[in-house]
This record gives sequence, C-alpha cells and structure tokens, in this order.
Amino acid sequence: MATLVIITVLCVVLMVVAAWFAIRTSDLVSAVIGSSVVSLMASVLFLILHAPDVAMTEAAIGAGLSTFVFLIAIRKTERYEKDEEQ
Amino acid sequence: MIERFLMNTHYIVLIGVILLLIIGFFGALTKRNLIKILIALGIADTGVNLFFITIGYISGKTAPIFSKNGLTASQMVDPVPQALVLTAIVIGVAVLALGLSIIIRVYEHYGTLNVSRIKRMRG
Amino acid sequence: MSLNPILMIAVPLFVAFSIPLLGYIHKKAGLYAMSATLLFNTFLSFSTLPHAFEKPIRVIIAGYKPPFGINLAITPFSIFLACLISLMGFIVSIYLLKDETTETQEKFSMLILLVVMGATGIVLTGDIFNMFVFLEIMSISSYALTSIRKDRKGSEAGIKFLLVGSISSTFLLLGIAIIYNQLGTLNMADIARRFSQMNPKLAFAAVSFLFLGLGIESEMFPLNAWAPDVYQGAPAPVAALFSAVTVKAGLYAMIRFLYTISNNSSFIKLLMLFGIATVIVSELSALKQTDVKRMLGYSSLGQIGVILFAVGIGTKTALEGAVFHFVNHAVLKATMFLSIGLLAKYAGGSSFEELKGIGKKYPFLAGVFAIGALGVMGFPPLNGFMSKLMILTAAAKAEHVVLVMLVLAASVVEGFYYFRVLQVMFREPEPTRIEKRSVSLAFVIPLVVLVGMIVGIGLFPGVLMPYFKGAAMDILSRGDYISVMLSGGGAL
Amino acid sequence: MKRVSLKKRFRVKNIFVFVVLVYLGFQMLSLGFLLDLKDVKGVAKYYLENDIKDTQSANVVTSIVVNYRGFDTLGEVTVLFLAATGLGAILSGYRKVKKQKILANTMLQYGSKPLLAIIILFGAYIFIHGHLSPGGGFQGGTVIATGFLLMLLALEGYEIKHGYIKWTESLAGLTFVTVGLFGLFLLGSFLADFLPLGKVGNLFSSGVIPIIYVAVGFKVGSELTGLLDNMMGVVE
Repeated sequence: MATLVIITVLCVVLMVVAAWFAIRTSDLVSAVIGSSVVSLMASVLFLILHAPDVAMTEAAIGAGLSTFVFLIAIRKTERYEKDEEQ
Repeated sequence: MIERFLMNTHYIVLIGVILLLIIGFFGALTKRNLIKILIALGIADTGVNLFFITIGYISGKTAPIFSKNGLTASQMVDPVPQALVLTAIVIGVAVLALGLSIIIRVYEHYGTLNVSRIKRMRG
Repeated sequence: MSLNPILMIAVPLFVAFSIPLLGYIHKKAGLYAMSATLLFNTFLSFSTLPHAFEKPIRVIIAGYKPPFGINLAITPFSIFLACLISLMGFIVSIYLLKDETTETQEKFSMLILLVVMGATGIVLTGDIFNMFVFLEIMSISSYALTSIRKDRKGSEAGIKFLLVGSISSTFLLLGIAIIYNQLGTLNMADIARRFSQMNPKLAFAAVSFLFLGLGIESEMFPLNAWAPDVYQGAPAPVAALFSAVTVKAGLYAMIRFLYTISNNSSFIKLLMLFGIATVIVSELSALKQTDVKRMLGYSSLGQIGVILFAVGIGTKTALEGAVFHFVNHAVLKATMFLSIGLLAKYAGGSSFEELKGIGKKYPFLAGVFAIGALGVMGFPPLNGFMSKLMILTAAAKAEHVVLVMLVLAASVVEGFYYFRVLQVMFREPEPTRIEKRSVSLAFVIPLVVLVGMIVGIGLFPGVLMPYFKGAAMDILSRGDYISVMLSGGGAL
Repeated sequence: MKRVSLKKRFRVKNIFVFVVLVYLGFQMLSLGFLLDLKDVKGVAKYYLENDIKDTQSANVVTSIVVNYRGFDTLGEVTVLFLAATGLGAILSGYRKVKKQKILANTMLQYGSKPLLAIIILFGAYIFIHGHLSPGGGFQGGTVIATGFLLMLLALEGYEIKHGYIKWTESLAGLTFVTVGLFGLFLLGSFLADFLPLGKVGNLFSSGVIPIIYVAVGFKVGSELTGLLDNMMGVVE
C-alpha cells in the first residue's frame, strides 16, 4: 500500500514538473515532449486508479499520437517561440 | 490531518489535477505562441480527465472488468466516468488536430505564430 | 403514429458518412444529398411538432429507460427550436447548391450537414453528457467551416474560435464531473429532480462552470470577443448558419440548464445583466465598424443580448418574447448575411468603400438587405417589431425601467448604423467598376422565402403565438419536464 | 545566455493571472473535501449489477461505451470523422517545399513492413476483445494508426491510398448507424441490441458490442491514419 502511495506521489510530482516545463520552455519540441510526459504520467495514474481502458487510450492517443501531430505541425511552422511582445 | 490527506490517493491526485488546471489555464492565458496555447489547453484537458477518473475511484476497489473469478459488482470502481473520459480524450485529440491544421494555415499567411503579431482583424 | 424522431439525428449521420462514397456517382451528389437530408429533417420535425405540443415525448435509445440510458426529450420548446434549426438549415442549403465557397464541395456539405445535426442533437437530447458531445460536434464543424476558405481572415477567426471553444468545453466537463459526483446520474430530468440534494458549495461551483462554458457557446458578453471575427471571417452562408442555428442551440442549452436543470434564480438574474451588457457593448462597437459583415456580427450579438435579457427577466411574457425573438433573429440575420454575401461577392469585398452605390447595380439584393435591416430595427409591419415590443413590455411590467431605457437607446444606435449602411448602398453614385451579373435562381429562392417569412410573421404573428406560448410554458414548467421524462412521455 | 530584463520576465499581467488562478485552485481544493468519494451510486450501481444480465460483456466500461451510452460513442466517432474531414478540407492543396528529409536507417526501413503487420494484428486483437478485456475500438484504432505512422516515417515515398481510407471510414461509419437502425426497426429503439447475447467470456458474445467495436476500430484507425497522412501533407 505504501509503495503505491509513493508511486502515486512520484507520478503526480513528475507530471506537474513536466507540465510546468512544457509551459516555460521556449523550444516547442521540448514543450511537446513535456506534454507527452504529462500524458504518460496521467496514464500511469489512470492505471493506479483502476481505469485500464482509459490508461490505454491516454497512452496511445495522449502520449503517442498527439505528440506526433504536434511534431508534424511544428515541422511545418517554426520551432522556437519568439517571445517579443507587440 | 496531514496524514489522512497524504495516505489518500484521491487527494494526492486531486492536488495534481488542480496544479495541472492552474498551469494549463495560466499557459493558455499568458502565452503568445499558438502552438504553446494548444499545449497548455491539452494539459488542462488532461487535468479534467484525471479529475473525472478520480471521482470515480473508490479506495480498495478494483477495475470494472469481470475477469477474475468471484469478482462481484460491489468490488468495482465506478465505470461511468471511465466511459465518459474515453469520449473526452478522443474529442480532445480531434480538436487538437483540427487546431494544428488551422495553425499551419495561419502560419502560411502571417509567417508567425505569435498572437500579438498576428494582426487583429479590422474593417 | 409517425416516424421516430431519432431519425432526425440518425439519417443525417448516415448521409454524412456516405457522402464520400456518393462522390463517385456525381461530383455534386453530396450537396444534393445534404439538401435532401435537411428537407427530410424539416419535414420530420414539423410533423413531430403537434404531437410534442400535446404532450412531451420521451424517445428511448438502446432500450434502457432513463436515467440508465440516453433519451431524447422532445418538449415543445426543443421541438420548436428543432423546426427552426432544420428549416433554416434547409433554406441555407438551397443557397449553397450554387455557391462556390470552396473547392472541397464534398467536405463542405458534410460539415454543413453535421453542424445542423449537432444543433438538432443539442435541442433534442435529454442527457447532459450527450449534450456536451453534440456541442462538440457542432463546434468542431463550426471551427472547420470558419476557416474552410483557407484565407487570412478565415484562418485567424477559426483558430480564435477553436481556442475559446476548447476552454469552454473544459469548463463544461468540470461542471458535469461535479454534478455526476454528487448525484450519480447524467440524465437531465434526474439531475433536475435531485439538484437541491447537492452540496450547496459544489452546486454553486458546478453551475458557475457550466454557466461560463455555455456563456461562451451562447456568445454572452464578456465571453464573446471571438464572435465578430468569426462572423467576419467565415463565408457568408456559414455566418448565416452560425447566427441562425448554432447560437440558437447554445442559447437553448443555457436556458435548459438554468431553468430546468438547476433552477438557480440568482444566475438567471445575472443573465439579465449580462444580456444588457451584451446589447450595449455590441451595439456601440457596431457603430465603429467599416466592414458590413463585421458590423452584422456585432448587431447579431446585440440581438442575442436582447434574448438573454428577456430570458433573464423570466416572466411568461418575456419568455414568449424571447422565443419569438429567436425566430426573428434567425430569419433576419440569415437574410442579411446571405444577401450581403452575394453583394460582397459581386462588389469584391464587404467594406463600406467597396459597397458604395451597390444598391443601384443590384436593387433586388440590396432591397432584400434593406428589408432585413428594417426588420432588425423594428419597423412595425416587419417581424422584428413585435418581439422587441413584447420583451420591452414584459421588462417594464417587471419594473426594470432603466434597463428598458438602455435597450431602447441601443436600438436607436442600431437604427443609426443601419441607416448609414443603407445610405452608402443607395445614395452613393452607381459604381462603374462592377459589372452586372445575373443572380442564380438558387440564390433568389432562399432570399424570397426569407423575405416572405419576415413580412408574413410581421403581419400575422398570431399564427405562431400558440407555439411561443407553449414553448414559454415548457421553459417554466420544470416539474412537468421531470415527471414526463422519468415516467414516460406522450405518444407519437 | 541572453540576459532578459526583470521587467520582461515578470509581467504584471502574468503575475496577476497566476495569483488569481492559484486562489481559484485553493478554492477548488477546499471543494475537493466536499466531494462524495465513498461508494458507487446512482446509474453506475445499476450498470455494475446488471451488466452481465443486460449485455453479457465482461468489461463494464465497454458495455457502457457501446451499449448503455452507445449514442455518445456514435457522436464521438462523428467528432473524429469531422476532425478528419475538416482537417482534410483546410489542408487540401497545402504544399510546401520539401525540407531535407533525414532517411531512416536501414534496419528501420526493412523492419517496418513486418512490424506493420504485427501492429495491425495487435490493434485488431485489442478491438475484437473489447468486451472481454481492457481496450476496444478507440485503443485498437489508434494502435493501427500508429502502425501507418511508422510506415510514413520510415519509408521514403510511402503513400497510403486515399481511396482505401475513404471506403473504410465510410463503410465503418455506415455499419455503426445501420446496426443502430436495425435496433430501431426490430426492437423499436435506436441502437438496441438485437443479437443473441451469448455467454460472458466468449469471443462471440455480448450481442452487437463486438460488431460496433470492430466498426469503431476500423473507423478510428482509418480516420487517424487519414488525419496523419493529411498532416504530413503534399510535399513537392
């Protein structure tokens, strides 16, 4: 039981850190990888919360497919976020 | 109090959910890059999905599949949120793909992904 | 005994899925299939109308009785809107038969069909998550339709629309999650029956989330900053569909949620204030515009503000006026968007500069536009007058005199900018650079029908009055909705 | 490292948004304690208790997705269909000068074809067994789409025949609606289960669930494949 709690805490922490990283970094590819880690951790959490169907979907769609879709779009546009206001 | 809080999977995940929502909405409201905004919204979406699953989870119960022998209905977590989240995830990826395709077009016209540099429509 | 109303959703889906294959038969087969399907929907909704007014109908799906399965809740208000939606969809679809908005005709007709199907689903469904799914269907096809021309304005408007729409769906999901956690059900009637059993704080949170989400969908100020861009950037027939169909579905969802499901009087009051704010802000913004399509977008928001205001007052007369205004707004804005779309196509753009003197070149189209404009301003023989009068009388009766004054002031502003457009169109000298082209019959028929509706409804509002009354009764009679949907509805 | 001025790093608006969101987050956390997380209730209880009797499907989530709330799933498939259609319409005619393509290594090039077969088989396994084990049409369809993605990435000049995608997605969608219409004409309610239910645990059981899930699998697979193919775009 205690191990499960530790794993859960680790997943949550990693997920939040990855999310924060995804928002802060100015390299869009890193940001996409960050959001993919968020999805992956979420899918582990779904498994811990006894939702295997959702875990599978999230791993396949959230962590896999949407990452690729993002990467293709970045390839067709630009990779670095230019942070100039106005 | 803190012990009760930390030993309960619900609340650990719930904190994660709220942080994801905060980060997601923060990104969506303050970032200027269109792809970044979509990433942020995706994170918020993941947060909502996780929230749905959390409210369906009941400590000590197991997945809603009658595979092992002797598993009865009273030993299972709530299956409805799981079914709903399946739908929500698929809708999420649909919106995402469509959004990225429009973004590719926007980039083609404006040469930038920066919202403040994409000229506001007038007259 | 007539056809099962579920076919209003199943048949468009069937046709939409088969449109890619119809392309092998004939290049335009998809378009005709779309139009025929919408005609079928119109027919079916009108034939269901009298039955539903007798007694609301509950249609069970997959054989499970509510709250266990999803069901359609066909009440007077919802079937009335379904009629409006499919009729407007059909009229616009005739226009689309000849319209060359995009080279991807096949995909375009699928999207149009599904936007109408989504709106129909929203007004008919009796399950809150199912309503969310239909809202998504409607909004995703709207995003795609907004940017289907792949031009600058369309893409920009489309991405704005999409980002705001995703925020809205996040809010909706959060609200639904809280409600499900508390009540363990997703059926709207069941939620309505037990809504007071929710923890008050959580109930407040859920209502606020759904209010925000639906506020975006129903283009309520201050959540509507994206809307003028969309009206301007989308192709004209699509803009006509948006103001005639999708907003109506969003407003329906808002009304159904606030009145039937949560019955939260403070949020209903809030709707009144937001409505007034919507009217004032959008009418004032419309004044500054130099593009007629964008101006129409703001004007459309102003009308929606009037509807929200009426819904917020919440008396029976006000709701009748609101339902009446639903119809008027749909008809008028469809007329104006369709005619301005054609004028803009012939003139090369929709700015004031480009439309100078167009009324002399195309008297018919500009005349249709003028009738629409007069209708919106509320000139007595036309339809816009009666509904506004009903709403304002109801507001005055409810002693919101200041608000009545504000709405009236906004109407004056409205009159001012519409006259400016008409002046530009008719008083300026005839332009020489524009050639006169003949207007296809497929464009003329819908416009004539719409003008006929404007004048007809204006002259004989009494014909439709029982329907407005029934719909308003339906909004107010929460208990009936619950009991009918949970214990069995009327016969078909 | 580029120095960024402090003012630029911490814009007032951003801080304001952050503070407001954190405040709302705390409010939500306090609401979190009020949530009812004790026991299964309402419709879920009914589903768990009557699942075997009603559908003979071992996976309760599947029977909710396909049977009790099948109408939602139809909508969801439509959403994907719409996204693929809209994306196709918006990106049609999009051409971009080809960027320097990095060739996949030989191993991947030769390995990907047999791998595709295995991936498709795995995807099909997932959606055929949707009523018995975790997984189903959506998961299986996505797995199949990733197989084709692999092909698109690994093989130079690999083309997916658009006709096939079109036919698959249309026929799969039509199957779903037709099954629903059969339910309507035979049993009087749309999507009603008109096939014999069989016995829980068997592959051929649970009435229409396997049929619908296979249709959903094909639909999702072809939809996502088409979507990826369109995203990759016409490269000249």
